[in-house]
Amino acid sequence: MIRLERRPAPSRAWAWATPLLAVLATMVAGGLLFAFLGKDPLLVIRTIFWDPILGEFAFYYRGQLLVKAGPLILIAIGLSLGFRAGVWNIGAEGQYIMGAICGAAVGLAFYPLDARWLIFPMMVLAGGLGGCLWAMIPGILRTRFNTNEILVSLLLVYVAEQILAWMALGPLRSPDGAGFPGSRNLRHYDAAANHELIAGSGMHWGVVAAFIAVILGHVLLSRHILGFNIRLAGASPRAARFAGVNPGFLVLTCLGVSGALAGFAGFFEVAGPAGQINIDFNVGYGFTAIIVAFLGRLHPVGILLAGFLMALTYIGGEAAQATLGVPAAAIQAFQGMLLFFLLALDVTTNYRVRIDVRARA
Amino acid sequence: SHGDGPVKAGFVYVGPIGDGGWTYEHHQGLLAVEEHFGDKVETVYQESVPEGADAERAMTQMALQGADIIFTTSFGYMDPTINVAANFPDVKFEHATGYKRADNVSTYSARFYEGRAVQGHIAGKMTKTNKIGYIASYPIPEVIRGINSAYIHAKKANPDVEMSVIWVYTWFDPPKEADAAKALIDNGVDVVLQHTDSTAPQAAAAEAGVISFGQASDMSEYAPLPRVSSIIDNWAPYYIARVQAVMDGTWESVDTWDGIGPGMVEIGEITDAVPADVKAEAEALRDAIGSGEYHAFTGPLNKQDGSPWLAEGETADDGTLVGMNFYVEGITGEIPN
Amino acid sequence: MRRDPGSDGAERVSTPLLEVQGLRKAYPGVVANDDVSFSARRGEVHALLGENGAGKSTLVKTVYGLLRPDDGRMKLDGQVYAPGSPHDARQAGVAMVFQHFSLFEALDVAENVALGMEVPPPMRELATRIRDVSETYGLPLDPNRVVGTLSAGERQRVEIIRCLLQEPQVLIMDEPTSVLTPQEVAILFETLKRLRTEGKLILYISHKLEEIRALCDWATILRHGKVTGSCDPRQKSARELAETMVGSELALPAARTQDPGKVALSIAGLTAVSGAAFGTELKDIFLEVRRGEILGIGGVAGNGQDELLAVLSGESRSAPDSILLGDLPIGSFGPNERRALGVLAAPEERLGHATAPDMNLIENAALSGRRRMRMVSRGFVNWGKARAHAEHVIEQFDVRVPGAGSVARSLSGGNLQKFVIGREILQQPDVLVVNQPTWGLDAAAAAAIRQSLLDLASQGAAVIVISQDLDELMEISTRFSALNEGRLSKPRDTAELTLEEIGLMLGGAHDLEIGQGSSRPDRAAEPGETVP
Amino acid sequence: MELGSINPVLLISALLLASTPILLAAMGELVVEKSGVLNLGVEGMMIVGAVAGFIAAVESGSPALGFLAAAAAAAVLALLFGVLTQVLLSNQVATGLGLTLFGLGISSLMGQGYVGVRPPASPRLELPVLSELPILGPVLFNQHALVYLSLALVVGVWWYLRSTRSGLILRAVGESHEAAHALGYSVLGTRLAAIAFGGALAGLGGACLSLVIVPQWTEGMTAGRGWIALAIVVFGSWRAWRVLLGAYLFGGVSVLQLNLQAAGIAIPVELLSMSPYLITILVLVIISSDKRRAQANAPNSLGRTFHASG
Ligand SMILES: Nc1ncnc2c1ncn2[C@@H]1O[C@H](COP(=O)(O)OP(=O)(O)OP(=O)(O)O)[C@@H](O)[C@H]1O
Ligand SMILES: Nc1ncnc2c1ncn2[C@@H]1O[C@H](COP(=O)(O)OP(=O)(O)OP(=O)(O)O)[C@@H](O)[C@H]1O
Ligand SMILES: [Mg+2]
Ligand SMILES: [Mg+2]
Repeated sequence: MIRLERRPAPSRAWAWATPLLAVLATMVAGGLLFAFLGKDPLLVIRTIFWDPILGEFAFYYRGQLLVKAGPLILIAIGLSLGFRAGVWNIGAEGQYIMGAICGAAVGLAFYPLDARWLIFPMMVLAGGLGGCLWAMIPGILRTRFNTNEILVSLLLVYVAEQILAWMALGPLRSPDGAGFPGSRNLRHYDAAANHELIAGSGMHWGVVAAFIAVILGHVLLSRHILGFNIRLAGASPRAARFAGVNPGFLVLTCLGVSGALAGFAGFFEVAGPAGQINIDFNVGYGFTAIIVAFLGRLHPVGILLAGFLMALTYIGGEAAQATLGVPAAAIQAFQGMLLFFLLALDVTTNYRVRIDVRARA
Repeated sequence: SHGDGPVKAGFVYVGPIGDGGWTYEHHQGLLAVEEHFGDKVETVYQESVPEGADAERAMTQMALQGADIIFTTSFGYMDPTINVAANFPDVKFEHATGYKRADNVSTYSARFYEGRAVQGHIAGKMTKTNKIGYIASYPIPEVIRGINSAYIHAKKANPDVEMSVIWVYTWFDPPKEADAAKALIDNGVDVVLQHTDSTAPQAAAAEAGVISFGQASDMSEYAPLPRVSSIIDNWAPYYIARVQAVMDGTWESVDTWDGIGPGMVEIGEITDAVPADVKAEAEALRDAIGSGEYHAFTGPLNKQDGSPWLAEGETADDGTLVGMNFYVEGITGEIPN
Repeated sequence: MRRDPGSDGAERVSTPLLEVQGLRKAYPGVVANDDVSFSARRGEVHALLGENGAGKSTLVKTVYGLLRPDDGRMKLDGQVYAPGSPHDARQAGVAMVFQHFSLFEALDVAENVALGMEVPPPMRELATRIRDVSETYGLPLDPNRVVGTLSAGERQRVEIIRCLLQEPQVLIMDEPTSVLTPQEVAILFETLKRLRTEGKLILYISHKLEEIRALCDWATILRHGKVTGSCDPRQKSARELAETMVGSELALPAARTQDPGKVALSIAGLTAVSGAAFGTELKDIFLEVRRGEILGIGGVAGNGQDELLAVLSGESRSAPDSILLGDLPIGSFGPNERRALGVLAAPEERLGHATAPDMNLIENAALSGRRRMRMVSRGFVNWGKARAHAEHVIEQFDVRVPGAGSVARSLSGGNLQKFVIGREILQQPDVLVVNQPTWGLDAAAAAAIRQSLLDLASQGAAVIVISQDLDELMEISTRFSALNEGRLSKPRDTAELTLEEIGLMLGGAHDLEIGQGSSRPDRAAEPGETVP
Repeated sequence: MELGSINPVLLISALLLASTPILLAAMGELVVEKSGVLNLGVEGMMIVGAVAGFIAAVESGSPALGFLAAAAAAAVLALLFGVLTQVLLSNQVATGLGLTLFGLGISSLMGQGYVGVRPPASPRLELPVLSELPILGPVLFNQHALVYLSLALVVGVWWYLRSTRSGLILRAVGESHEAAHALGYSVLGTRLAAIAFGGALAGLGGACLSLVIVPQWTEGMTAGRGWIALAIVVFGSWRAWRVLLGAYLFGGVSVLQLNLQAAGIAIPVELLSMSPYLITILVLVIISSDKRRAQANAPNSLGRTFHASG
């Protein structure tokens, strides 16, 4: 019989070891899945985990890793603050969309004015504000009416998607687009474009923002009183209230900050890699970031690593699709497995696993 | 001409190859290319590629790995295609349904509205309630063209006809499409046309005993009823021709907008559920359009607000059709925006 | 060496009903029961004594089938008894009232009772039986009331009725009286004595030694998981008993202090609704506490203690001038503003309210000390200062713990409580409010904490002690008020009061009311005034 | 066309069917949450049910077998969640999200050969006598068996939770797992059973889409209905009847907005498409603003991890 014994304090060694073990276990289980699909498992695993970093075309993929990981990390850092405090923002996807819409709208309003020093910063602010305000809706509903923020933030994703479609077809539709949906391409409008900072590096302002978010998140959680309050509220809401933490303030802060970060991510994406507002602009970064946040154990440095790991499975997964014909669905299942293994192995951090040889008394 | 080894053709799909509609038909094109050229080609594809940055990466990846020609099969891939093409001047790009071209980027699209004319005619003749329904995806010119074309020809066939349009704001959400079909039917519609990609409306029509048309692919599993005919996207001849051009070294940047004539749009078999005379009329209409002797948008036609659009005998120019953003006279309701 | 079993004409059976032999149960890092043996007969009330963590609860949980022993055997009525689960135990005639209630607040009384029975009758019949049995034993209960709306005494009644309906041979009670008024305790004792005459065995755990002396026929004493002796508690003084448990001499708190000084904090006409689902509303509270005095607030759990503490600590806010600190209105201030002004508090719930269980003692020191100990500057926490504060508390208050880096939940109840009280006292409060400072603590730890409160008062601070332990309040408080259904009685000098009077101030025994709560007219009267 | 062209009887009939998948999944989740477990993987379980049911029905030719397979497959997936959260004590929110991701992936893998295939028709069940009532009869009492089943399940779940001992134990476990454990009830067993049941119903809901409503298999065809089911449970404040009401309200608004369009009512389409979500949020707000009432029925241990030491 297997028994779990709670450790007096979480084990640091296991906390570091489990992600590695989880990746290994996923490789094994995923390998079996790929073998079952008739692919060479070693080749697939190599294509996913090795080629993007050190393979023939790594010069291109490395930059793409940044492009992909940037928004994931930026959003996940914001979400992790809330998750730590017990505030469940599941609707980052919607905030990402609203950030993109607001940021792009500000930029397009100035078209074709050439004043980057004014326009670009305003767009960044508008993006963050758009995401922030969208996230404040569940926040205010929770603090005012005690409405469950998981559900409201989630339902608002669907609303945001409708607004996105409406914007792409209506107010923001490019006048030069012959009636086709989609806004002007911001990458073709220099004052508003979020260009690569070094050509071919994949590095753009969104990635820079992600790195800054990691550092600020780390400082906030480990040194700042607000970070302490966040951890306290998540660990023990009643103790937090006793400590003088205002729960409503915290709900609004966490939702506001995570919404703003998601909004920034949306804006940097729309002005950079994506280029335009379109019906299918959003590709699920807001949802994937939730997984990244948990993979990274809600720790800023962990999230940084998890963001790159997730980006790797996307980029490598696409490569495996294109070169080896592995179905997209198999990659998705593979990512699901990764999360499961991490969650399953996580138990070793807080519990000692004992195997009882002794028969039942 | 192309050097040694097989030509490598890449396909970037917006949906899963199993969507039964749009992407499915493009993938049929890929299979036709493979079958036609055998080991003279090598094909790669990537499915469910989101528009935007991910599409650029998919294309770049194919180009890096030596693709000679890349078909990008969604309107939303337009800017990514142009961007990537600029980085790979030696690779040929083919973008479906867009309007931006470059030296190494061709565009191609199909005149689906020609097929809609045939469907509209059958619908007008077949309806007993004089109400036909149209499940529309997004208010974009292509969809509006289809609605107008179908309505014009239904009205010609049956002056009493009325048309209800439901905008579902999705290309592909089977349950929602099914609900939309049911809502139309519950409102007295007995012919359902669709410009969305799933077969869900067919099933709803089958159950309610009204008729419907296949969209994008033949949907023949619903024949003879409710599906009485269909519009089929047939990309195979075009794909074969373009790959051949790469092999021959004759590839040039072109803008192709083909309809029934060249076979890019096919009218699926009209079943016996349609009376013989109606079937004959429909086939005649199809052939007239195919041969070019009749244009689906021929005057006299007014816009919805009553302002004149085409005079007697005048036909619409491609420029207007490409950007069509108005209903013709007689259609009720507004185009959302 | 054994004595006669229960008096009062109980049947005398020579073989023991329950025999425990060589029982052993280890938890990671601690052997909770080590070779425990004892036996108990029908018709006796058998006490299990021991300081915190001695292993009493572990032992009775094993008897109840909730824990599987690592080693050892049990016999019930001469038969081998090895319950695999509480179901087996109940079937064998063993019933238990838990240290922490095992009730479901959102369910009604009948449902709660049904859950404790093996083969409950249909609900309607069960309701009738609950009424019948509860009347018979003088513990009236309304089967349709939702448990969350019941007082602590009534809840305990639910647990007892649940056991009685099973007609058990062995009834286990783990610290049952800590939440009862003296009158309720008297009724409980009547019930237990009656069960004794019916030939049942009662295993009884309590830290209140006077009670044990009044009720129990025999006591088995545990220390560090081992049986260290047994005796007839009626033959020993409470002090002797305590010393047997602790294994050393007990230092009793010094006498209380000088005359009280100026009014430090006052509340006038405060009414506050509770935020919790089954909370109690505070009604028209008047209160004054002076420098140098300890104001004792007695009352049975669930009568507004948590709410009163929240109002004082700043967790619940009220109109600014409803609470005055000297002349300063502070009713609208939050916890940190009050702390800055010297008003500190220590809530009842040590884990999860006073401290965050999964945080270490340094973080828990910052939890309440951030403001007064100046641990935060420009928004950043100075963890060095927090650590220093934590270490100071650990040293001054003899908190036994490997280091300040240990997480709160790894501390024993007594040590954690010492940390919590020490954390506040070392911030040099002007007013300190504590709720249940010694709840569940053994005699030695309790004495240490009471002493520190007395010391604080003698240094001129005003101290409010909210407690359900009346002996404790009698011992340390200068004046006494009773909290009953959210109302606070007029304070009286403790020296003039008897336990009997206090009991009446607390609303007497809740029996007369048949589960109908506040609709009873005499409950509405100011309890203090019902004292003749 | 006019509002008058919307036939209310037909509308009700349409909403009955359209709401059934959400209702089924929500009833399952209701039981799961009543046992104190928050499983956010409803979407994943629904889609796996949809594909498994479809495959089984196509292969066997029997819709009934399809429904069984759907329930079984989704229950197995749910048990994966159960083992992770109950045995390995993982975070329920994260695991539920992972389950959705995994379910979406694995379902499209399973369904690869089944796109465009037409499943065997699931017959309608005509209720004798009732279906002969004028006007209403043929419409309301001639529905798919699953519609009646879902209604029977509402009654069943309501009765089970209210009146059976096992239902009482389940509620007790959800209310306070410590206390239930102390009384000797198996928290783990109860919760695993509830999770499996919830999975089975979510699977049935998925199969209702792929075998009855659509009917065909396409990837991602549940399109967010699992999430709506979750919202409906909170919306219904954990009561079977109110969950029924919530599911029919959401289904009703969704169907009504399409009918309004079909009838040509001049309300902007964007607004109509958002309306089901906006109305759900609005009602959520109204329901939860009465704090005490909303809390009273919420399982007290919801989402909390339980570990029995010793
Ligand atoms: N679930 C558990 N896991 C680990 N250790 C435990 C557990 N339960 C109890 N212990 C430890 O076992 C020992 C005995 O605990 P037990 O609860 O039996 O003491 P007790 O005599 O009832 O104390 P108290 O008077 O405080 O109720 C203590 O050291 C306690 O910390
Ligand atoms: N230095 C700070 N930087 C950022 N946020 C802070 C800082 N200090 C407090 N807060 C936040 O502001 C809110 C107000 O808390 P503060 O510690 O100032 O308590 P207070 O105003 O004195 O009293 P109360 O306990 O009612 O709020 C808290 O919720 C806390 O999270
Ligand atoms: Mg104990
Ligand atoms: Mg304040």
